[in-house]
Amino acid sequence: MSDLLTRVRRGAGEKGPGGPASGRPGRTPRDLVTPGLWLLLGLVLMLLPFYLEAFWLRAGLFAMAAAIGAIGLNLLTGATGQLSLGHAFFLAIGAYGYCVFAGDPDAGVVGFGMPPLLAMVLAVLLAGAAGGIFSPIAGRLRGAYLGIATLALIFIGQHVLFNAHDLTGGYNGRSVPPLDILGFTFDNERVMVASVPFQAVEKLWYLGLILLVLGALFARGILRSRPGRAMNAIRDHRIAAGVMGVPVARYRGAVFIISSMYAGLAGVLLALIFQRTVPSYFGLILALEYLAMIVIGGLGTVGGAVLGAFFVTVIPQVLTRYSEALPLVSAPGTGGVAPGEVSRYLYGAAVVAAVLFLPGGLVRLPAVLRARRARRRAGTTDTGNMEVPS
Amino acid sequence: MEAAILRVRGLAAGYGPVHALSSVSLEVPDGAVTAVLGGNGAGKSTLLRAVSGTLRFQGGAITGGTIEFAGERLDGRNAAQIVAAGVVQVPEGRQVFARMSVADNLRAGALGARHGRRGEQEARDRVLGLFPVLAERAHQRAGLLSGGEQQMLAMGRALMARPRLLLLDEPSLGLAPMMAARIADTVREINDQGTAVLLVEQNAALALGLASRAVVLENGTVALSGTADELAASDEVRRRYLGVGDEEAAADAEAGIRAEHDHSDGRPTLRRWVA
Amino acid sequence: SSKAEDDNTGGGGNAGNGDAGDGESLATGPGVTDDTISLGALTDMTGPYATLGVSITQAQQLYVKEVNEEGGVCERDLELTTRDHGYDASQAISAYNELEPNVLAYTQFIGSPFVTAIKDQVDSTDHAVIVAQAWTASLLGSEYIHMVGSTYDVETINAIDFLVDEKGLSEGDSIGHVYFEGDYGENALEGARYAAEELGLTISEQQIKPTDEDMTAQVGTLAREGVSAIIVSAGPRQAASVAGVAAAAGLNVPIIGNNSAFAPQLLATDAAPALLNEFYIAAPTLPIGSEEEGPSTLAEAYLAEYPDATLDNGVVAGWNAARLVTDALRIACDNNDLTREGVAAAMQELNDYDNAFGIVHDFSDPANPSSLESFILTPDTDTPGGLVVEREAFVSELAESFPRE
Amino acid sequence: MTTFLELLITGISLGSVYALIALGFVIIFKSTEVVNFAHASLLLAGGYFAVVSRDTLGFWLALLVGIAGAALLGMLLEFLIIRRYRGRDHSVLAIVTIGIDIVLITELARRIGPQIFSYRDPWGNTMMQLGPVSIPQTRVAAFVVAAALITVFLLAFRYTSWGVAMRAAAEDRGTAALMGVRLGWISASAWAVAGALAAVAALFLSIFPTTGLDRETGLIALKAFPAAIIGGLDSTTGALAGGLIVGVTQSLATGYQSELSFLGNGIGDLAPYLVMVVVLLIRPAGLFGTRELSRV
Amino acid sequence: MSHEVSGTPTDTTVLDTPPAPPRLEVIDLTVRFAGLTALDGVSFAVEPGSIHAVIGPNGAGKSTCFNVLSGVYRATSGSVRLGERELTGLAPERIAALGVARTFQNLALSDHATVADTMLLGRHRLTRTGFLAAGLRLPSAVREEARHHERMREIAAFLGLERYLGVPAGILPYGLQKLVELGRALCMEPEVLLLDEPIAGMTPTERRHVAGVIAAVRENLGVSVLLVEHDMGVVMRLADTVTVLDFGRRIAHGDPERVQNDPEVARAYLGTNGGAETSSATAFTGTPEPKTDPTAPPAGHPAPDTGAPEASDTPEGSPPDGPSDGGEAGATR
Ligand SMILES: Nc1ncnc2c1ncn2[C@@H]1O[C@H](COP(=O)(O)OP(=O)(O)OP(=O)(O)O)[C@@H](O)[C@H]1O
Ligand SMILES: Nc1ncnc2c1ncn2[C@@H]1O[C@H](COP(=O)(O)OP(=O)(O)OP(=O)(O)O)[C@@H](O)[C@H]1O
Ligand SMILES: [Mg+2]
Ligand SMILES: [Mg+2]
Repeated sequence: MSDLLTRVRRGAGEKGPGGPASGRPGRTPRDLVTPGLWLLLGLVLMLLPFYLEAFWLRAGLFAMAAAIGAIGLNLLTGATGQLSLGHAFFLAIGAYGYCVFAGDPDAGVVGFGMPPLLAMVLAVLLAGAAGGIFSPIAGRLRGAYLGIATLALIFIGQHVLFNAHDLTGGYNGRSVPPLDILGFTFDNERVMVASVPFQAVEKLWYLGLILLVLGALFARGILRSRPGRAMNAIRDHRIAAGVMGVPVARYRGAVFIISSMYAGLAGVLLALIFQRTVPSYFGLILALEYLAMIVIGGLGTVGGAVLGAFFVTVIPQVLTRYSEALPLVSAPGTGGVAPGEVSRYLYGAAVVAAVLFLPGGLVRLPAVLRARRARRRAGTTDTGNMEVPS
Repeated sequence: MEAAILRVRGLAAGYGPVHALSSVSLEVPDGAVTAVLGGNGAGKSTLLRAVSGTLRFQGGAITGGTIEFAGERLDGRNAAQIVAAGVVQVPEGRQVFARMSVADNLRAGALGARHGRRGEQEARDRVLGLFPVLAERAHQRAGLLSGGEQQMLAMGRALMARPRLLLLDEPSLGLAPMMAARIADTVREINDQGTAVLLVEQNAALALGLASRAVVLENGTVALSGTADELAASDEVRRRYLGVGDEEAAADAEAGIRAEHDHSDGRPTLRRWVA
Repeated sequence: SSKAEDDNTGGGGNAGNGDAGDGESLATGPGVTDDTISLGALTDMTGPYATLGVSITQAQQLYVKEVNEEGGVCERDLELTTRDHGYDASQAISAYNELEPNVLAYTQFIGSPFVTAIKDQVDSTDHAVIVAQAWTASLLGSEYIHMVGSTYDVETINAIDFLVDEKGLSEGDSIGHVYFEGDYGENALEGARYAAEELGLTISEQQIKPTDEDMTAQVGTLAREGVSAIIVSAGPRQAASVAGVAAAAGLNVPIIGNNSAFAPQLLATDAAPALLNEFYIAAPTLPIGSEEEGPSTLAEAYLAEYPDATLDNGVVAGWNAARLVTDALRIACDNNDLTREGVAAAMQELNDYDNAFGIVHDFSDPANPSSLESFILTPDTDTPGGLVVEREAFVSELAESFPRE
Repeated sequence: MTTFLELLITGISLGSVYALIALGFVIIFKSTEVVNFAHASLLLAGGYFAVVSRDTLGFWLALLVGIAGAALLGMLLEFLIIRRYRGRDHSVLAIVTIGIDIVLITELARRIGPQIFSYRDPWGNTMMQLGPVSIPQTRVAAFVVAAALITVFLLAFRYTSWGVAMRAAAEDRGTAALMGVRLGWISASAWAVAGALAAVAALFLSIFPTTGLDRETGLIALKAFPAAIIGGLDSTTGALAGGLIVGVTQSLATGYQSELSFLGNGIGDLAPYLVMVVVLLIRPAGLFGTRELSRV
Repeated sequence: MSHEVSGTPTDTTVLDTPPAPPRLEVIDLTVRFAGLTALDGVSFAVEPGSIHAVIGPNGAGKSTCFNVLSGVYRATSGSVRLGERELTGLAPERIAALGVARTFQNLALSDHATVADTMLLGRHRLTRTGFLAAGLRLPSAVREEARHHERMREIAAFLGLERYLGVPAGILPYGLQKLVELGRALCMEPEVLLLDEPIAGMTPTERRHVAGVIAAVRENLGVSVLLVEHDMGVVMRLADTVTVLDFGRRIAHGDPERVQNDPEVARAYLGTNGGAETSSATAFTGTPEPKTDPTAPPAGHPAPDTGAPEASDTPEGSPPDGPSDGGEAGATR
């Protein structure tokens, strides 16, 4: 092997980023710290319902539901490179599907009165099926064309939601039957746990956590192994992916379906939190918010989707809540900039800033900071031509 | 040595944290061909990009040193100004405008130079004379040309600007022997018409055959420099870049394999995989 | 510290501490302290209904200020906490729930889907009185959720009655109805269909979206169908476009809109001539520009407080709603029951309630609107708020007979 | 038959306004490969600049201010944001423009508040008689202006160096720079042109038969998405065709609403999207768009 | 050529004689693009386990031929057979599944994917883990991943890439990137390996290395190799058979010696009367004076009609006889 290659090797070997599939060196202290941190985080999350007021729990739940949906979108847009502006449509299918399947048969709107857990599963499958119906179209279109074609889904969806009164309840939506798992109902009935009253939000909190963790692990599993590699290959070089044996069209279709199922699950969870589904919610703004989430958080990664979802959903709530206390923000009706406006400025700007200054999104922030610190410590010594750019 | 048209002094450049060039100095005499040799990743393309002001499109920047062209500083100017000054680069890997027609690619080549319609027409005639295939394919989309055709287009496009200094980044890459020879002829022809050429080539034999002077870049710095003949005679260059002179390997594929095997890094034999 | 509840405050949250200042035992609920009564307002100041939301909110803030200057209610100051939800479901529901533990009642809630969304929760657990800023029949039926004035269906029936009585429509004629998708338009359409059937008229339905601003196609269709009048259950811009296009196309028929189909800003646009010709608005109150005492004092006070603001029907709606809640609070105070149930009960007592805006309301029957009466208004450039009364408050017989399940 | 004709003409006149907006999309897409979701805000901004200066400057000058303002804003966006993007994936930039749009629309809506601004244009409410059909004079003006502008840009793209430079820059900025293309100027000019066109569209969208400019006016830019896609995102001819198709579809679907009632109410707004989906099924790059071709 | 010298079989015990791959046969293959015939009735066969070179001037149709073989383009007429199987008309992934692997003339790598992930992509056809198994991390999936990871490391070690496994492919120097592409193709455990200019743009040392690798691959694995390369030195030494294309037609065929001395080949391709020892290097250092204009069509050859695609603004129908990629003409990125 040429010595040029050897030189290069020196630079890279020292501090390869250790990608997912690369050889894993022996455990370093950092490797042990991380599981500890995760454990701690898990514990804190488990305890939150005992301390946080319902407002924050609800905000957290919205964020969890959004995170599930964003993970799905990130599989599609981030990892496979298929721009979708129609995610809200699949959220709506999940939400309304659940209501229809679980709904009370005698309540004026169509309801099959199924056990809620079954309805939940069916709603997710229904969303997947809807994605499946659209996937042949998705498979044919590229880039911006696909993005705008999915926009049609939003408009079709809204049209149906407003018009199919029997199914959807029309403009004012329909109420959401509470989830019930083996006789335990996630409703507002107060249950005392350690003398803390548990109502719907507290109960749903745990459901949300479980679904989010499972959804995240599942997506991570996909991304880090065979299907994930194929998806990335399709994004980066479609022709090469095909030549390497990846059935491109089938994969694109499959990812579309999976992404829709994530959206469906997020929709069900949202419906359970709202306790009512309203059509106006599932509009273009929502779809754009999901895109903002994955860009702010980081395209193509599970962590990015989760971080972005929390950023986009929690910021407006915080700003609204503390509108009186924040500088520059004024309470409604007093003139000046309203909190709703501030949060829109903020997350609009965050999208721009994330792309321009933090490519890779919020998930990359720790790595970028660490690299910067390391560089500062090391000065600007030449570390060879092959140093991995951060 | 004639007056240098391009003077690079103490040039340092990098891509963010990557340092690609450090204190590179060289001079390109007017009206002559100067070759830059070096292995993969030695910084050859970086040098050309620094001169043509296009480093920033790869996320890089000049971090030190000066570049002077015909007595004027180039560093700090933008690419368009550099083209206007008469320095034009043919980028590595051709980079034709894939979705534009061949004719429009050539028109694009004339954008930066201000020679008027007449000048453009003359330039076009010259280019089409050099590469008749471009006339045949005038309306085809450039991205659909074969590799060699794209290389011709890239050269032709650069010549449309009628440069005083032409920067060529690996023009023979992927060319059939005859085509490579033709490119070599073209370089010589252009040079004869008074255009100075800074030629980056992996194919050292080709480069040294064309050039009057050459430098060898290694690891981002100038390792050797001298006249082409001096370098061609140097053992180091012969062994590393001309692929000759290593008595054992002797530019022989089989010997290459043996050499690899004799190496102590012990590259294993690949066995057939059984599922 | 954890949210663990002490045993003595556990339970419904409406028990409250009994030690009211004046010695008598005043029961108090959430949001009531020794010196304040907290009220909530859920508004849209950054979304599609921002125009309405700003007027309503400012009027309510003004009202609260005036009440407090006069000594408050039940020896307590009113405190109005406003949350802007930007017409977003998650924000609206969050905001409702955020305020819920801390307020006694809501003087404002914009967005009928969101009100519907929390309706069950209000009826079953929260019991907070809410005055909704949407006049759709779907919100009826809760003893806690109220609207001031007739619903859109009734309003539309009254409007058709006006057309028949005074604009010469008769059996066999056809009316165009341009309406928004969603419950405002659809509720109005229900009224229109009922009236049309009863009167032997036909309705030519044109559904539009809030984003449609050019009514050429719709009016063209109506013109071809030879309608004798047009009802607009849409926003001000759509109404203006309908009027403008109809006038330009020579379709000279009366046009009547619901309360939300007019904004005084329209009179500064090119649509003004068309609107001043044969355009009417059915409304559940006197216009703000009326000479009557209620409107004129409000207009004066409002402009004093917000000199740059526009006087529109949102101001009236906001003021009336705040005033209604306050009056209910006063009754509840007299009843020594300043709990949510107490306020709800007080609302029921308001069965002959004159809010000085021309119509007497009855809030005792949750299944029916507080009034079936409508004014018919017409634009007028010289009047503040841009509307004057064309026909005094009346109830169409059809509105009385309109079946409500 | 008259009905159909009338709907057709109404649709064409409306469609020509959509075409103006779509043309802006297309120019930005052609020169920077960015799908500009911030077009709605450019449109609203152009309108806003014009209407707020209407009283002091009079109609024509105010219109000029609107056009110049939107052009400047477009250039500014390009200069401050689009140009700073280092990555290669243009769909990420599309999402960036969504971010821009959110910020700008919020700011403009806040400034506009509850007002409805009138241009008080010279055409007024006059209708023109075309055979049996009467249509607003403003729409005839819109059609003429749109057709003229589109022809100009079609020719410019094909035959001027500006067009060549723009296409070169769209493909590969780095290589275009090697050709001496002044990249900054090129993409800034594309954004400026798109802004200017949007401002022109804003004018036609807020005068008769529409009531005036208010905070919601920008939303109409949404109609230009299907228009641009139906025509093909990189085709100026396509922008015109797409705009007209969207306008006509919408007008016909609205006009025959009662016949189409089985599809639900308000099909008029949905119809362009349905047409778009059908077109894409048959031609994945729109009617006039170039199919993306590449070789390995 | 003398492949008995190459690749010293070090460990004969594990080298069970590989089963011969099926014969690859190209029969009368024609590919036309709107108005341009890129391949015109070309026929040749790749004998099992041989190295077969395709050479020819730029634009002769070599890559086009590869694109048909790998399913990226659809042939206008003619057929390609791998053993009994007909390849024309199959989608790329179906062809890959039959054991046809290729590299690309211009790199086709993901910039951000690590070398390891890039190479593992090549294992796609050999692995089964689907979305469900991957998402749930089923033991079968974990086992499969580990096993193939192991093999991927072996191949990387064989190529000398093991140090870069964790590095994004995009930041490697060109030569290494080409090697990664080769590694990715080898990871497919191909029966037939199509190499499109595998050593273009490399230093002499790297060229030697890669040439050695190619010889060793054939030797160790017994795969057939179809090679497009302009470095005549390497072609002459590696190839068993050479097919020469010019303007889409086969102008010569046979063993390297013969082909090199064929005057037609010298005229159309080599540009000299190329002696047997002509290496790419010496071909340039001399002052070759092409006798004929290499780009002009040879006498009697119809000039390609270039009424091809229009300027970008016109609708472009799919050329009726164009190549197809899942129903669309041309390849699309
Ligand atoms: N866009 C880039 N970002 C980061 N690093 C880069 C970039 N381009 C080049 N480099 C690094 O800079 C160094 C010099 O690269 P350069 O392309 O100048 O080499 P070269 O001599 O032209 O090599 P080759 O013969 O492969 O073309 C290499 O280590 C390379 O990895
Ligand atoms: N998708 C396509 N559409 C139209 N023409 C094409 C397409 N692909 C290739 N061609 C044309 O077919 C001819 C053969 O191209 P090909 O890439 O096969 O040449 P090649 O032999 O590989 O040349 P090189 O050695 O330069 O790579 C060229 O003239 C090229 O322009
Ligand atoms: Mg280079
Ligand atoms: Mg080729």
